[in-house]
Amino acid sequence: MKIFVNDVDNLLTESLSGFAAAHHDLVSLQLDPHYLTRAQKAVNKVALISGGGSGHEPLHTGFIGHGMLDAACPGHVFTSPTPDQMLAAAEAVESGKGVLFIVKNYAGDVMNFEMAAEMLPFESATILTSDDVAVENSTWTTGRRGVAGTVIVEKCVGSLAEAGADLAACKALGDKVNRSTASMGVALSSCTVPAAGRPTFDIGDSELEMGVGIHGEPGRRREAMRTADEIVADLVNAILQDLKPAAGSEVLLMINGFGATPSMQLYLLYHSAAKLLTAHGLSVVRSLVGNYTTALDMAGASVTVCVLDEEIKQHWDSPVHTAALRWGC
Amino acid sequence: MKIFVNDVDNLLTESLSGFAAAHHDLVSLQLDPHYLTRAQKAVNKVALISGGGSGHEPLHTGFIGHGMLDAACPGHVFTSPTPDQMLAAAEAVESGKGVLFIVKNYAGDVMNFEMAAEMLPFESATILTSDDVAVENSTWTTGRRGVAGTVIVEKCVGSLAEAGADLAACKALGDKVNRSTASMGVALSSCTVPAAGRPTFDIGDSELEMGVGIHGEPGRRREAMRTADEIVADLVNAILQDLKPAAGSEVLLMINGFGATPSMQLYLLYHSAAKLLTAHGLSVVRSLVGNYTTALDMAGASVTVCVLDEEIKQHWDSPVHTAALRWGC
Amino acid sequence: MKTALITDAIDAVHAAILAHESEIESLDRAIGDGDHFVNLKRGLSTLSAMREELLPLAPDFALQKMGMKLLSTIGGASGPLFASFFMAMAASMKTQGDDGNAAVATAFAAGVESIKQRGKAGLGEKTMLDVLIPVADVFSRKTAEHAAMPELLAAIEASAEAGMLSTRDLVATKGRAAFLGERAIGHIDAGAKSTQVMISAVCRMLEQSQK
Amino acid sequence: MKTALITDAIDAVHAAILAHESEIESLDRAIGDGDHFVNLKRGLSTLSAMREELLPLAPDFALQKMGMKLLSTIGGASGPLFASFFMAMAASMKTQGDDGNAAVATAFAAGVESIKQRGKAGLGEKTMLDVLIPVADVFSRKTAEHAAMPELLAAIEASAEAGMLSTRDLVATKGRAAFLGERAIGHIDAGAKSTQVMISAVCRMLEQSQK
Ligand SMILES: Nc1ncnc2c1ncn2[C@@H]1O[C@H](COP(=O)(O)OP(=O)(O)O)[C@@H](O)[C@H]1O
Ligand SMILES: Nc1ncnc2c1ncn2[C@@H]1O[C@H](COP(=O)(O)OP(=O)(O)O)[C@@H](O)[C@H]1O
Ligand SMILES: [Mg+2]
Ligand SMILES: [Mg+2]
Ligand SMILES: [Mg+2]
Ligand SMILES: [Mg+2]
Repeated sequence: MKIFVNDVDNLLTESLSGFAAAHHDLVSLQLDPHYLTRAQKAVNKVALISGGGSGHEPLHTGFIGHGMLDAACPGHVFTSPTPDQMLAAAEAVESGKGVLFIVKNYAGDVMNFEMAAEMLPFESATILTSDDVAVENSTWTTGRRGVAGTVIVEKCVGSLAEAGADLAACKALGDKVNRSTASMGVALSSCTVPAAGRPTFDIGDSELEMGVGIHGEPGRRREAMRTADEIVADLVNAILQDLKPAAGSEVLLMINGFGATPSMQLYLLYHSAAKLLTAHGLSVVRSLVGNYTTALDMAGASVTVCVLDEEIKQHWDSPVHTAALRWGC
Repeated sequence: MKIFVNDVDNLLTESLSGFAAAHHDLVSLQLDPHYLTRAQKAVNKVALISGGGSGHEPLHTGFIGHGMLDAACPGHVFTSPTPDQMLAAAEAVESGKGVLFIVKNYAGDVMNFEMAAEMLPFESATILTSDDVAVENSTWTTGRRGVAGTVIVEKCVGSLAEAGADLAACKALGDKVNRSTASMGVALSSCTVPAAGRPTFDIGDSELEMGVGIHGEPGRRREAMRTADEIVADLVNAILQDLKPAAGSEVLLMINGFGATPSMQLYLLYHSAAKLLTAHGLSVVRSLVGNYTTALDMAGASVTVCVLDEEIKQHWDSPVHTAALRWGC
Repeated sequence: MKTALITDAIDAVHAAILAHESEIESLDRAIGDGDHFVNLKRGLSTLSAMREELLPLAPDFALQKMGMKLLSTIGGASGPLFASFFMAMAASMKTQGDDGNAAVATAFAAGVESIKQRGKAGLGEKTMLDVLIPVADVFSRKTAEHAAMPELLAAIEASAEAGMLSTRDLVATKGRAAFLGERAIGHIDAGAKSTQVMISAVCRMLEQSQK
Repeated sequence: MKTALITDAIDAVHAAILAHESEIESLDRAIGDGDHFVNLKRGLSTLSAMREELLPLAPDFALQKMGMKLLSTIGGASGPLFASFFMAMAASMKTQGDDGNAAVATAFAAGVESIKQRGKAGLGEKTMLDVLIPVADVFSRKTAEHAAMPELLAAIEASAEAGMLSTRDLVATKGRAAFLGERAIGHIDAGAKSTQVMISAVCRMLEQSQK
């Protein structure tokens, strides 16, 4: 595998420095421990902090700014950040109304954020996102993974926090959006962790990995390549079986690229998924198509459906100004 | 090569339909001949129309909207659109102040737009973009290729046209921005034209293609893989040798991904290029990092530098609302 | 000249291009962008499908209609060029007639001239013109000499072949390969190859019809 | 117990992990995300580099410092778990002392207990605990039986090996492999493997120092 790199040990820091320089009007980067905050500290609001392993950009750093996150803690590639990062970030952005962590449900992220929360000198709460229906939920496992739906949670909670709501209300909205959201992905190729230097999994020229995770974790099953409509039907059906939206529901449809899949492909998937949702009696009233929760250089995409109510819709529509999502201001 | 597709002959139409559906508030799609316009026709302004082969998304469809294009004509993958598309698009968006075509300098695009202009019942002018310094300019060839710098031309001319300027003024600004802009790209992998089904070029595991074009055309030379800083130095030096900006000049630095290169990599390149420009006594005051002029699923990126003056800066900063570029409104 | 001859020629050309898919595609991949075969196939299958609607038309009207159709079907560099060729042939036949080799040779030359105009190109620039220009010359010369049909066809085929091969050692100064400088040397131009294949297909069809 | 023994053990563990790079990496690639080796290497090289600053400290302070360092260096799932292990050992040694096998066994058991707490996991969930829990048991039992050092070390190594191998046929219910269901069967857990390698490295170092 070939990548643009000077020294693989500095890849993350150099890349974060580039990100912070390109968006210096929006974000500010601290090193050792690594975290990013808004360039201008927001006051009198719940401090929203997310983070996770790197390699999923723009998640989470690209969502720092007005109407979304106050800070993000990037870990090494595909590796949860550490509690000292979260503590330092919280110290920097807390403004009297407590800290809300938005954490994708992976053992490492959960434990590191948990330890940070235990050490935190502020009131705090945590939203665990778990929208990936590829993983059958079960009481005896750690539950589902958090994937692209996390963006919708961060957007909506960000909006409510910006409006001055308290910690409990923000946490409640985040949990609700998470429950209203389901995702499933498919990979056509593997990603390659730079420090490892070779693909995480092997996949044949006419195979796909159905239900793949955003770290290149294997999914539900390895299958033969099929048409886009057939693939999308499987993803959408799994999602609808989980969400069971009432007929006539309004939904947000998100097609998320994993990093190496061109825009033309993503809009083809959007076309296919929107047709299917409409055929199921749902009304697609909001859309998001692009690379929002990636897996380095993996080819593939995920479908996310969020069932909307007036509250979620309002918070989705409210102004946001971040590096990767901007509207209304 | 694996892609998401139903029938390769319908790939473009299905994808465009998905794009138009996802952005129905912004754009409206017509089929046979294919073209896209703003959802709401703008009046009393020069009609800005661009187009070119598909596979470079978001160029040009993603730049339709307030402050940028009035219409775009997508050709088949890597194939210039045809004059009937441009004529139909012009018919739809012309509002009394003439038509300005923005065309990347490739024989096919030039000839097709030329034939359209000859048949057009409106006053028209054409801006040919030619920012790619990988191709040595020469009077006896067709000149340089137009690549990612086209985005900057479309943004600035779009701003001026929105302000009500006339055809000649818009054309003059576009030519000036084009002259002030230089780009060069590097590929780590080939792209694959869907209808062809196999990579356009072969490239070894430790090779790169320096000066590659956005259709996977070979570039200046095939080289051994090197560090990101070394690669960027070659790109930036070629650009500066061409632009010869005065010391202290303000510049816009754009790092453009070709489609399969993750965001983390692009910001690493930004970091490297910004350092170098600063070391050359230039002041990087504007940035754009992401997939803006792609080559399907090619891995690689290009560096673009635009030397700013107050006029260009003002038009770059003015409000824009398109699917792929949005700020200020 | 009968319009059926034109539609038969299109079918022959269509079949020949399909038979040379991988060769044409890989030439355009090497020093172009890999779409020349797909572009041609799209144009030719569209023309083939127009057979019934073309047959009732006089040759010049049929050629004009085909040119317009190619213009909106092929795209790329080759689209406007092939379209211009058909439309200029139509214009020539309208004024100079379409009967006999001399009229066809005149129309062919007019077609080639319009490609030169549209592409602002000439001989030795590593394009389809390196086939078309010598073929137009031979066509006119042999016709003026009243060469017999077999000799005419053989001369045209040989000239197309030689023109196509001549592009191998050229640096391109027009079209996409012009961006490559020296790197284009050693590769035959895709448009030259496809043009030679098409001309050869028409010659063979005519040879057959002679027997 | 001397702190030098701890820093020597870290060097032994560090060397052993580096020697098993491809094995550990490919296990985490198969049913995890491929970073476990890199995570460990980052943590262990940091600890190795702390040698001079650790040596003056009493064992409990050294272990606490190492735990805090691991917590901010490794990340992922294994970071908080290994960090908890060191910090719980430190706490145990603070109250129960650090001299003799019994004290160390007690501290080790406390370390394992804190991993169970932090990871909300137990035996048979296809994690590092499938190595650590049986090793802690054997360590305590053999120490209570006043087993000779060679016998103790052999028993610990054997138990680590057996525990590591036992993960092969398990479905994972904790950690990243839990997402795989049945597909995880047939693969050894990366954390179980790395833990076995580390335990074995310490045992061998102690065996050597006996001679
Ligand atoms: N200016 C020109 N004059 C004549 N022929 C040209 C010119 N430019 C390109 N060509 C021909 O067109 C061919 C390429 O056609 P095609 O692949 O369909 O279009 P594109 O280059 O736009 O992808 C070239 O191989 C060359 O023979
Ligand atoms: N809840 C848990 N309890 C105990 N061990 C766990 C738990 N979750 C994961 N592990 C261990 O951690 C290892 C993975 O570590 P590592 O690869 O460094 O982190 P990550 O899974 O976050 O990428 C697994 O192989 C497993 O042994
Ligand atoms: Mg990890
Ligand atoms: Mg082309
Ligand atoms: Mg071509
Ligand atoms: Mg791991």
